Amino acid sequence: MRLGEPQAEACATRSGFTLGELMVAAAAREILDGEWVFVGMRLPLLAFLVAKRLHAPRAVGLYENGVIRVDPAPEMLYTMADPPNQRGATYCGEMTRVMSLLQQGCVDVGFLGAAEVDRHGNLNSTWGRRDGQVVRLPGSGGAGDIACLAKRTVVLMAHQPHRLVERVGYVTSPGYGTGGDWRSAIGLRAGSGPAAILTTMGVLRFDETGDAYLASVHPGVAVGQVVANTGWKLRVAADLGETPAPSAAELGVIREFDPEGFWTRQP
Amino acid sequence: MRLGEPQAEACATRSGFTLGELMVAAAAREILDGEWVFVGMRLPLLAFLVAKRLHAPRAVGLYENGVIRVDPAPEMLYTMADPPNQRGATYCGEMTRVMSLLQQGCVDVGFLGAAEVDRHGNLNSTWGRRDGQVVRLPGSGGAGDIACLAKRTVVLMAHQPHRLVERVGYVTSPGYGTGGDWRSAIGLRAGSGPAAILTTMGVLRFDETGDAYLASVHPGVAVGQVVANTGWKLRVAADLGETPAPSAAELGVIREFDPEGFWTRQP
Amino acid sequence: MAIEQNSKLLTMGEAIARYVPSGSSVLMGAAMEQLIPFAAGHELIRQDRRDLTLIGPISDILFDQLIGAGCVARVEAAWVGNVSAGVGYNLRRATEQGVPRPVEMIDYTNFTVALALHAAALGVPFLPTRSTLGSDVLARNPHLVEFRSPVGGEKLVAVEALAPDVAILHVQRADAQGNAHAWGGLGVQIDGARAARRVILVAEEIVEPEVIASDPNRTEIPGMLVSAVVHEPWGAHPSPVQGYYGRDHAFFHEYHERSRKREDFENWLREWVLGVENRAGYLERLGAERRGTLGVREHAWSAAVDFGY
Amino acid sequence: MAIEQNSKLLTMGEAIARYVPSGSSVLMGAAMEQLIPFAAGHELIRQDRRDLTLIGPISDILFDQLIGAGCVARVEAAWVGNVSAGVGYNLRRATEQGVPRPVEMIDYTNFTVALALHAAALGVPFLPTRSTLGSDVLARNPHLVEFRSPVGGEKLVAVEALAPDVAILHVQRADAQGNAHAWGGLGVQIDGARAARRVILVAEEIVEPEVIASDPNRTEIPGMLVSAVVHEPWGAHPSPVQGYYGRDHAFFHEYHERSRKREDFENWLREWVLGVENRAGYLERLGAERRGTLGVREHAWSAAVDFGY
Repeated sequence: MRLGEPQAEACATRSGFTLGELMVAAAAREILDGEWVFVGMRLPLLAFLVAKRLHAPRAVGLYENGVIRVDPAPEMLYTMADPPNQRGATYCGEMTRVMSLLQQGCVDVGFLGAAEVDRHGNLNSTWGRRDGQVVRLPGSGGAGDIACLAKRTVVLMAHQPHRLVERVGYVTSPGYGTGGDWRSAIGLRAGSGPAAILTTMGVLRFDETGDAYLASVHPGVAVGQVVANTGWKLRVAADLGETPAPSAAELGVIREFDPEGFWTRQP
Repeated sequence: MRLGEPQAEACATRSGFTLGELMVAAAAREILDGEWVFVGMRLPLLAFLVAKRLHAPRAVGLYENGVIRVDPAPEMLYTMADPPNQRGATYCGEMTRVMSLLQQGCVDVGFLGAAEVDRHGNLNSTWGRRDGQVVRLPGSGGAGDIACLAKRTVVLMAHQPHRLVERVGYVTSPGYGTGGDWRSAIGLRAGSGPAAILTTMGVLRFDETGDAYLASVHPGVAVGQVVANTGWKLRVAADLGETPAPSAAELGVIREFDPEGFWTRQP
Repeated sequence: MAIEQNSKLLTMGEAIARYVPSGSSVLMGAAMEQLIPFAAGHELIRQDRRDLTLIGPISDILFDQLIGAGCVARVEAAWVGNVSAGVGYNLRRATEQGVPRPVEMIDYTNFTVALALHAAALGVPFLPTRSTLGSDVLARNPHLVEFRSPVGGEKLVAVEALAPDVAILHVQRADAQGNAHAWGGLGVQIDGARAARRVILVAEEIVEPEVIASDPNRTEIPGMLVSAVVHEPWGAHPSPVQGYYGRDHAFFHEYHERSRKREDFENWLREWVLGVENRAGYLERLGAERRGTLGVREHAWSAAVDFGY
Repeated sequence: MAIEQNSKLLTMGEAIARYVPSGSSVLMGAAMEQLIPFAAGHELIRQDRRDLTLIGPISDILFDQLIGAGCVARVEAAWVGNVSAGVGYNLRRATEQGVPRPVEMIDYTNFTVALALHAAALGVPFLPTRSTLGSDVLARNPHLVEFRSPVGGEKLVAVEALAPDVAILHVQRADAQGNAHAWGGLGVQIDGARAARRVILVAEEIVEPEVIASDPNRTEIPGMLVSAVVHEPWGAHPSPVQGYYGRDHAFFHEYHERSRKREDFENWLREWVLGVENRAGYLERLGAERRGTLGVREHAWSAAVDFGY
């Protein structure tokens, strides 16, 4: 389980796609052909389907309940243990059999959500704080494992100033820690860590010190708006671009599998 | 694999049973009802069948290739992976699933063989020595695991002075080490260890210091003969008895499953 | 360890009464989002069990219900909430406000829960992992301890073995001795059966021993590990059981809405748990029509294998 | 890690030529006394591989043959011999007299071999055990290290992870991608497939992908881990393959007699390995009649399970 992801808002854009669809398409593009992917729940479930269909036909999906799929499930999934995800799977069985491939270092990319992320990509999905009160969140699920053990991770988040913070109050899923060579010093594999934070406003990436910067803004979003909604002084890439809109092909796959817009809140 | 057991000799006694049959019956009596038994190969395969049929109907057999049987195989077995031992089994699968029950401390009794045993019940089935030459033996198989992890073990051996030695040259399977509280000092469970050595001449048991003594002699065997064929000064129990001959019922089961006397060398 | 060859069949009420006293640590939801033993959880509530420790990777909404009913003193888990709908409101009330009672949280990740049970199943005091290094899960959970590997010297985390007093495991089919077949994603169910001191098995179907024995490679839960067998069709609803019924997504969303406020949850609990006598009563309330929409529409039988010789 | 969706089917000769160079460490006999990849071992001999490290719990007579053929520099195993007949004479000659060449023995127990592979499969540098404490197996094997548990402080043994260069695994059936079904006792085969850097799968039958996919809980070796698939019926003879053929006990006893003296073994090797071109030649020599006596006389099909919804 990797909840805490944005309930991607049903904000239809002028361009005929929803923000959720944009994020799914952006997530799909983070999957390269032939990669092993820890798929996770919600938007990434759809992103994996888009990638498999369009540009990564040889990608393999791994699900922590103990499922591996070369051929994706033929239907919309609400959870990874839904019967369509188990029938015709490449493997069904134990969590440990799947997690052990992750720990071996075989998994290229894993998707994560969280209630809070900080400038070094550390995630909190356990104990939050709102209006001075402690808030109990669902917890790690597999997120902490994926954050520690996958070659790279991609975070999906609603972009709000209380969620993108200078330093998370509790590290459920380590990113680049305090930056620099923190990951290898702490015992995690050198070269691993967050590759991107896909938010409802733009895409953040990381420099070589593990510090996040704004790499692209979504169509119709102003840079100042992103910076204002980030809880630390967010740097902006010199070559800042616009997040590419979902293509017709991407929208086609998304809408084929989620015609009701359950995950993308299609208006 | 727990080889190195005596190729029980085809010495028919005056009483109408072979030494092999006597040893199988004696081994069967070491199994109590309801116990979990690491069965091993050769004579114990038959001993388990005798026990199940006659006095331990609720015993469970565990086989290190990854098989568990509540109902014993319906046919004679040459190895634990013979098809009759896998069909209709309670469980078939991984060695680790079976060995983990052993390591949990669930297995009451395991049968072992070896090329050499010493007065503290330590076994050697790896590197022997004969006539001043090093002899390579097959190795531990699962014997070392069973010796370390079962609640108690029963050893089957040919009784020869070069096989029952003061101190084995290589400890493949630990017994009581150097005696006393050696097992718990070395990290093995207190109270575990060898219960008996069933030889071709008699039955040795252990006192509270882990030192072997002669508890019974087989029919027709003289005490002096046993002592003379033991490589250390063997103590004899004050209440030394005669190993009970196999009953008609025991012989019936043995001969039903091994009509050719493959394991018991029936004449 | 003795086995009992008489039937182990009990009603759910009998099994819970006999094997799950107040104060027990209980593994449930071991197979993740499918095979969740909701019927057993509801019986724990009806029998008013207190001070339970709940163990599991995730539990979907079952743990939230038990917490809301006041049965729980401690949770040792990776995730508690509502998988398809979001947070668990009873968890929040218990941890943030102590309503209906405070609950201690010992946070794991999915993999470290799995390894804690795997350690107990293997019979060792701990297992090593690289997961949780650098996290506050490691810093705050006393059962996760950083150490140096005796081989190679690298930093690792020791996950302490976790042996629940009882594992309550839902499976598709079993015989009366508890020899069980389960399929689909199994999460930590197999290690859970081996780690726990006792196993209560809940089965959709009770079949002849020959059916189970025809495929010993699928008998990952052998009856020798099982104390009680409960025949409880639809006992995992609203979670899915591959080959038997699908996930009742709407039920999870209804629960989400109806647990947001304490008073609404109390009504929900009366309606679905306290106000019915047993699972039969629950199913009657659920109705045949709703069950019909969840049933198998297209069978997909596995190819047989030959154990002949 | 990329997967290849084209067929992975190769002949045994191609698979050995491509994936098992001299000097490799090779896991074989992972399923204990059944499913032993004799056909692959014989091809290693014919292709004159040298300086191999053989890894396995036991191997029945396969390791003895490879040692006698001079292919082996090192054995990391728990047991080498002839399960139903006794010692391995080639092992004795190699270790006692250096004939045909010296072989280094790194002795394990069955469980510590299993844990070494399990550690590699889990992706950790070691796993703890209580086994081998107090033994000379522990004292002399550099991959077994005594240490104090970071949890509780008790004495334990660290079993170092062992990742073979290649695992050669015999199974009952697979598809052309290497998705495999195996049944019966599987020893360390599943962890072996996950521990090894490469897997060569040898299958009695190649079936349509739909047959394998109909039962994903039996697909413990998924094709993504497999480099080559070899279709080799009777490739495990004289060891048994549940549902396909029984154990040829006499063959093991004949080998025992014919390997007692070096010269007799050389004749045996010429007759059964060097003097035949491939497995087809071996089977021709074995004869249809002998195979007939080993075939399945009574089928015993597993009960199906339903993956439908």
